[in-house]
Amino acid sequence: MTLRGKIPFLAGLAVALGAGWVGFPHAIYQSRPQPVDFSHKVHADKAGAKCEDCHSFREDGSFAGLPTVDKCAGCHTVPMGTTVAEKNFIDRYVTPNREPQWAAYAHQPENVSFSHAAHVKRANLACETCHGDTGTSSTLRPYQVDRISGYSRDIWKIGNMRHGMKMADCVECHRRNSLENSCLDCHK
Amino acid sequence: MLPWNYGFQWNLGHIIFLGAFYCVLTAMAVTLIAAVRRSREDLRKHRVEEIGWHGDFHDLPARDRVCRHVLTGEFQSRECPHAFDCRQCETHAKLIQRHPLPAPDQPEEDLFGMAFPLDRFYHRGHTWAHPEPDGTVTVGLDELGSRLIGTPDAVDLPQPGTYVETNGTAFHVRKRDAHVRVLSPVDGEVMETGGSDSGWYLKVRPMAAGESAFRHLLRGAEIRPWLMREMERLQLALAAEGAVPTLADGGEPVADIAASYPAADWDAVCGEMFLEP
Amino acid sequence: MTIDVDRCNGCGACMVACSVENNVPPAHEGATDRKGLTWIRVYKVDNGEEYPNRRTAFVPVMCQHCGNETPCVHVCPQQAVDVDPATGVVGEMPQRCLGCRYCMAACPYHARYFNWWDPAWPAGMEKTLNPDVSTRMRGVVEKCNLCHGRWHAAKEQAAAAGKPDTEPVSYVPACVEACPTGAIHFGDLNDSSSAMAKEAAEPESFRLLEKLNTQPKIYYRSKKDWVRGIAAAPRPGSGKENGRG
Amino acid sequence: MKTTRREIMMFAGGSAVGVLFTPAPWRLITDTALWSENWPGVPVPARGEIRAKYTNCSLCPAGCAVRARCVGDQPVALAGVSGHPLSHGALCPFGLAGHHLPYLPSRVKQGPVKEAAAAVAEGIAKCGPAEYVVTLDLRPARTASWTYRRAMAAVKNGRYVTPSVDSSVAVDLAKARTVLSFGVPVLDGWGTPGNVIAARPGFRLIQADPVESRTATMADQWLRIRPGSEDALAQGLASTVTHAAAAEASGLAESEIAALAARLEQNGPVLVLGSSRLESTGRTVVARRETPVPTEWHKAAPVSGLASLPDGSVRVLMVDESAPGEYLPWNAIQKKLVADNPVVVALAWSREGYARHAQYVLPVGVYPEVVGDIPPAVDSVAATFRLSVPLVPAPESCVKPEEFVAAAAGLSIADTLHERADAIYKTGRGALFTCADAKSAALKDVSAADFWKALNAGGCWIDAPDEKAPAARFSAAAAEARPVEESELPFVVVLNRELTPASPILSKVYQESNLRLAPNTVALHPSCGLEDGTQAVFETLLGKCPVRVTLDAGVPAGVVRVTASPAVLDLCAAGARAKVVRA
Amino acid sequence: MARQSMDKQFIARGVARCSTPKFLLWMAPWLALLAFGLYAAGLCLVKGLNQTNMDNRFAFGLWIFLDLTVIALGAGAFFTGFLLYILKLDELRSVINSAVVIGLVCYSGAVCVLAIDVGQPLRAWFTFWYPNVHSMLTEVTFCISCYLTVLLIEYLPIVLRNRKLRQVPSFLVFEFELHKLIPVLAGVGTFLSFFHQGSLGGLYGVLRGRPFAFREGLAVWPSTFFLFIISAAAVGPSFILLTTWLAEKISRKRLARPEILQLLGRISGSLLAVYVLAKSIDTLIWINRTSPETGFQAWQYYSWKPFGSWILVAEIGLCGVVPVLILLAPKLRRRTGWLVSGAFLACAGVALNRFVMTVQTLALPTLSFDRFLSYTPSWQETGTFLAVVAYGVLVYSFSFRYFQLFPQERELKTGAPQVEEGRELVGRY
Repeated sequence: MTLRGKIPFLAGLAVALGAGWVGFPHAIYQSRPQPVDFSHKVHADKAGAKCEDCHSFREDGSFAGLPTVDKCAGCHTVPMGTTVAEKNFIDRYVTPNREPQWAAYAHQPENVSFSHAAHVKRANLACETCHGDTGTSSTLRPYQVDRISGYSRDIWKIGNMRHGMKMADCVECHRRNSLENSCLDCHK
Repeated sequence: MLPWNYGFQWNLGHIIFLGAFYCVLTAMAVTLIAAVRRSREDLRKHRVEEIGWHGDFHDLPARDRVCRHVLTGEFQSRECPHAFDCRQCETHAKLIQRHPLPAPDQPEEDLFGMAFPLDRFYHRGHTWAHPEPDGTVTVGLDELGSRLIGTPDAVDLPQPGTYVETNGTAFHVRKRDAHVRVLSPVDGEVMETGGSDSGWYLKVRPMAAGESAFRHLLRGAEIRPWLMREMERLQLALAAEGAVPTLADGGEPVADIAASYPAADWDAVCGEMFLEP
Repeated sequence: MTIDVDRCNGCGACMVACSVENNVPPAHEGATDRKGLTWIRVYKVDNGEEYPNRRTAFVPVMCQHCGNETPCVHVCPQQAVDVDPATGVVGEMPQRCLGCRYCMAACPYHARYFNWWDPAWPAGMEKTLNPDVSTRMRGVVEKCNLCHGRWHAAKEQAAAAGKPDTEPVSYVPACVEACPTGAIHFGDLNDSSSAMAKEAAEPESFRLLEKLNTQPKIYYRSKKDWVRGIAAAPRPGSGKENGRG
Repeated sequence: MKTTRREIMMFAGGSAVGVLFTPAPWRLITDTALWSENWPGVPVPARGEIRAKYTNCSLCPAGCAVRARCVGDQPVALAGVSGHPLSHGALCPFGLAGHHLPYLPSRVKQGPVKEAAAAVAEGIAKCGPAEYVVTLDLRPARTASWTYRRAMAAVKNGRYVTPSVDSSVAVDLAKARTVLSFGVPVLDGWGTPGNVIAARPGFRLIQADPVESRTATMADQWLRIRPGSEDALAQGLASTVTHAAAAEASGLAESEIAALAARLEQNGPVLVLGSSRLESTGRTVVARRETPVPTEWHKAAPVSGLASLPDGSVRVLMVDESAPGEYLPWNAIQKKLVADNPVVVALAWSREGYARHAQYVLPVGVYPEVVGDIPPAVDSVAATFRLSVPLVPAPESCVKPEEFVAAAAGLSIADTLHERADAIYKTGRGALFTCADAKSAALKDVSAADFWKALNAGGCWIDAPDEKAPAARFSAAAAEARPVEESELPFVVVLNRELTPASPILSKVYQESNLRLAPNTVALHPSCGLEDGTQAVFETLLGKCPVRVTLDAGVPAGVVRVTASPAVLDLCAAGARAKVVRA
Repeated sequence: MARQSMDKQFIARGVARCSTPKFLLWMAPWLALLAFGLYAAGLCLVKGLNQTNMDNRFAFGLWIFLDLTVIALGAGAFFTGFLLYILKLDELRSVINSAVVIGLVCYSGAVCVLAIDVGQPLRAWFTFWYPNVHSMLTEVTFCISCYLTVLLIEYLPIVLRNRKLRQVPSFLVFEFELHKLIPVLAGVGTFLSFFHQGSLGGLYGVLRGRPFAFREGLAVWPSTFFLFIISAAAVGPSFILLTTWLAEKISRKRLARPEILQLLGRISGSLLAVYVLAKSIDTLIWINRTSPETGFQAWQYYSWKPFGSWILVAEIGLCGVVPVLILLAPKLRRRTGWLVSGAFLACAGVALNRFVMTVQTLALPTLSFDRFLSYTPSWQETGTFLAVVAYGVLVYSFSFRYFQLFPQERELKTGAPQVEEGRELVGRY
């Protein structure tokens, strides 16, 4: 067939590819800004805070996850810096003691039983292994959630890291360390 | 399903099972792709007409596919293996050499009051080809053909300059509910077309000149037995339409047969007679 | 796990505790004993005699965690059921299940339950759900996993305490904890020195439908012969069953 | 230029091929499957820190100790407290799901508090000489009960009424070698389940029961007597009537009764439950010391039974249903009300009790929302004091019953529980059990403050054993006197005591299995002619209510076993006659 | 009028078909039934399977029975294809198209019902993505979906052969080329069908928890695996025979030579004979060894009414031996009445077998303290069932009207000559 005859076909091909690779990824995710423009970097540098200072374990070994506002109030009862963001944060949350509605990038699906203790304390994994460079980020990227499945974009891929937090990613590492027994090892 | 899927193990079970699965998928895919590629090939090689005719030919009931040498009684029963294209048929060549057809003694056959001039070659699809002195060939409907159509509701003739091919469509005729394609007896380029209710003709410059170009067509002594058989078929066809077989007793078919069988499914009848199932 | 049938007084505490622990919803109004969700179900069993010879007992039945050619594991088309080689627990993964119910047909103990309805709790009661177990949606099969939520918690505490993951963790399922008469015991059958293994080995211990050779890991115990008789095939029908559930 | 159909087809084909090489279709397939994981409407449990809290279950008089597993402050699971001296770590199915009660669909949430108070005040004001202001307390001997008695003492013609008059008689299972029970569900929620189970190996249980109750099933000996023949059998055994007569009445063999009598002779001490015709022996039934109260409380109205009130004399009736107890049938109460618009206030959290009859229904907190003490159970020889500690806050709209009654009587009360705790502390007697460490300490070794703190952490005070406790006996008042109804009704009613209303999760034992006899369900012998599961009407001389029929070979023909829900108790007492007809 | 002539151009030349309104009249009730069924199915999809009367004990019900049965009946497609293209049994060319359409209808219907039967259709693809190759159901899923594709491809030429479509050159040549390659697909189809028919039997044979269904066997396959294959192959031709006969009765036309139908009956009969023999042997082994070894005495299975031993007699005797005798006796076979009733019995027998395998297996108690239960499908289940039937009728009628399902039809219309050809046919067999 002549090239001329192929043109509509190729056009269709191009349109579809464009839509699928460029349009779709935008369409599928719904983007939500974080309540506060928090800079991990600043806290790490200035306050010299380590991850576990704020993202701490409880006595029973469970992981507390995101710190509550009273943790912030420890330092930020009055503005320490000059940024508007901080001032707003204090006015909006610290003073009225309201919890900011953080959206956790790495929030696993409900059926996953992920033990930070097992990974951090026992296996001595660095936070970056799964959470990427969040710890050194100077600003919070917007939280992107899949419109259909309702799961965070980080489950699929974190920032510029090779992998995300899909089951495949967990399994890959567990296989390498022959830690894979049954579904209920990690599912609840 | 795929080696990197969760739950996949490199064990015999998985390999055999999925191996078989992928083989099946491949087989299906290959079949489809092959079919597509071949058909594109056919389209490129303009084999549509040929394929169409082959299809029709295979759909013909066995008794309509008999070899021309059955008509002449040389065979008890033989099915034509070449879809009525004797040019490639060795058997035909041999037989012709063994006892060539006697030269026609009279100028034309008169069958059931229909004139079949013997100066021309007849196609099983009721067309004739008449080689002109100037090397062109005139193609037209034979008597029975034209009587079946009678006065047509519509005829569409090919544009001059287009090509017709043997056993391909020469032109289309519509009569009542019958849409008929008339088979061309020869291949060649259409020079001019013409005609009126009395009949239509195409002037064709044949691809190949000489006798061999007409080897596949009926001539001379073959006409009579062929036509006898054709009349039989016509009767059967009409009978199937519940029409009274008036010409069983050799009664002459009227000029416009269709007109005399208003009830008949003319489409079916013409289909039978023009070898288009 | 061993269950002392002679001690069970059929109060149903295990059934309630199990449902509370594993976020099993209360019955939909359309549910019956044939469409319900009871990971552990206590059957009232009698010896078929009339008073005064009539004897009755209560038999709690949950997933028997078959060891040999586990029927449900082998039939599941998409690996939603598996046996943990480490613990021997037959685990079921509702989020992988597509609800073909083939495993239910395969299970001789009727220990598998299908979510005929979406789970629903009275307004506010969803606050009382156990965070260690995910809720299941309509259209999937579920069953007793020997309280894997508690198992996870135990594992996490062990990890936090810096214990290596090689050593087994200890916990008790909700039914064991809840049984007021202490009829249900839980332990490691592989460890031949454990009280569990000893109990299982005793002559008064038996397993349901042992002849099917599914090798359940739930042992029942009774000193009464007729109770041990329930492990066998059912008594032939009287020939005039009404067939109602 | 104009686009041909062919071109459009080509375009479509091209895009179709193209799409397959983009993530779009595959992501959509995956996402829809993931979406089915958190299907809309499937709740997601809240996460949070796991804590343990302790309290005592106030659903029944047993008051078992409870360890609550809480996420944040919300209890998500309850369990017994192992090593507890009273409940021995046991918890019944109802107790295990107690934390669901605040969310019961049938719960009372709003009520006309002001109007009720006004109406009561008015009622008290225009209360005539022969008319009474009555507080009906379903569970006596609580601190709240003392408040009611003081309040009733404070108002003119005040009366304090409870279903069972003497709450000071205790049973000593440890002493008994034989327990003869007349239809008492000894192994099925009677007394303190944990305590009964602990004592079980020590005694031989003989259950005289018309139906194959759970207790009968587990008893060492089951005597299937005719319903209503408990007294006859008891008298036979006490040989106040001949064995022959007893046999005739109970349907047992005469020899059987003789043998039983002999066995009771030999295997003393014998504890007799469910009948006052037959003496228990060997101090198995003793008078329990009262849990101490502040002396100033003694200016309180006496405890009286409903029978002591003349008919048509109650002007104002306040019923405290906050703590479930024995239910008095409404028709018995109604008789006592004055003819011209009496004031009836039900302080209830469930619509299923007197709320159906009262003209004012005030919402109250339910376990585990409210603080209150639990009087010692019948099988606790020593006096005890333990609190049911709130695990979740009660709704704003709820009233505190004792405060309402006190206010109505113009009695000002402080923190009565604390007062009483101090009064107990003053005695210096007994020991304090703390749940967190499951340890007991002598009361004198603890400070008053710690004592109060421990009590509020589910701790329990147990009186010192009282060696001189006099042997006692149950008074006949225990609802045995049955209304004798002569009628054509075919079935004799046997009541099945279930705790109602209970958590919806009890559907596991009621609806999703036939383990227990559900409320609004009757059990009949398979020969009754009705089909299993048919909707029917349960009818007595007093009225009718809809029920579901289950067939149970353990129920003899001619007997209907029915769960004693308030609706049923309004219609009949045990031994009454009834009929069950298809709805 | 214009529409009608338009419609007529799609109908093959020389075959008489009823007028368009008449055709629509015939289709209308089936369409209505289909609509009703789709509504019922929709309820099951939207509200969930609580709409059915299945329960935890009767995890499988009417639908699975339906699937097993239609797939067995649809086996005619693969088996005829196998005989025609692989074993070169050329006479069957005159029913192959009809066979393909029947196969397509049965399989697509079954797959649709399966999609409704699973609790989470959205996850159906998990079976492909994370297959557990040890599960018979996996095998069934894979094979059925593949074979459905094969049938669709085989259906394509039948469609493209349509008189009007044929006028499009690319259709014409594609049909021509594809038709030449059909034998490959027939081969693949045979392979697939062989396995999934077997696996459908294996489905129950492997249930060691259900001694009533459990069977010993070769390697990984229980005996039911092979029994199902044979029975399906046996009943397939019978069903084609039945449908052809029905089509003849309804359209009041002669569609295939009686010799062809007799030939089908013959094939069916001989295979059924093999099946009945194998089945009897299997049953004996099961009664005397397999079942007792699991602690269940076989006779007790039949002590629960209504499943008396009559069911076994009916299955093997009435619907097994009897049709074999009918179909293998040339005299009876020549009488259409006998031929058809023989074929019908054969189909009924296999249907009964599938029923026993699904329903009775689940009804019988396994634990000594659970009860014998019965099950009656809800109207939603029945509706869905009927939808499949209606769907089948619609597709078949449509294909019958517009496509050449019976190449011999036109010849048979013109009465005369098929007689001697027929004779020679008979002569050859």
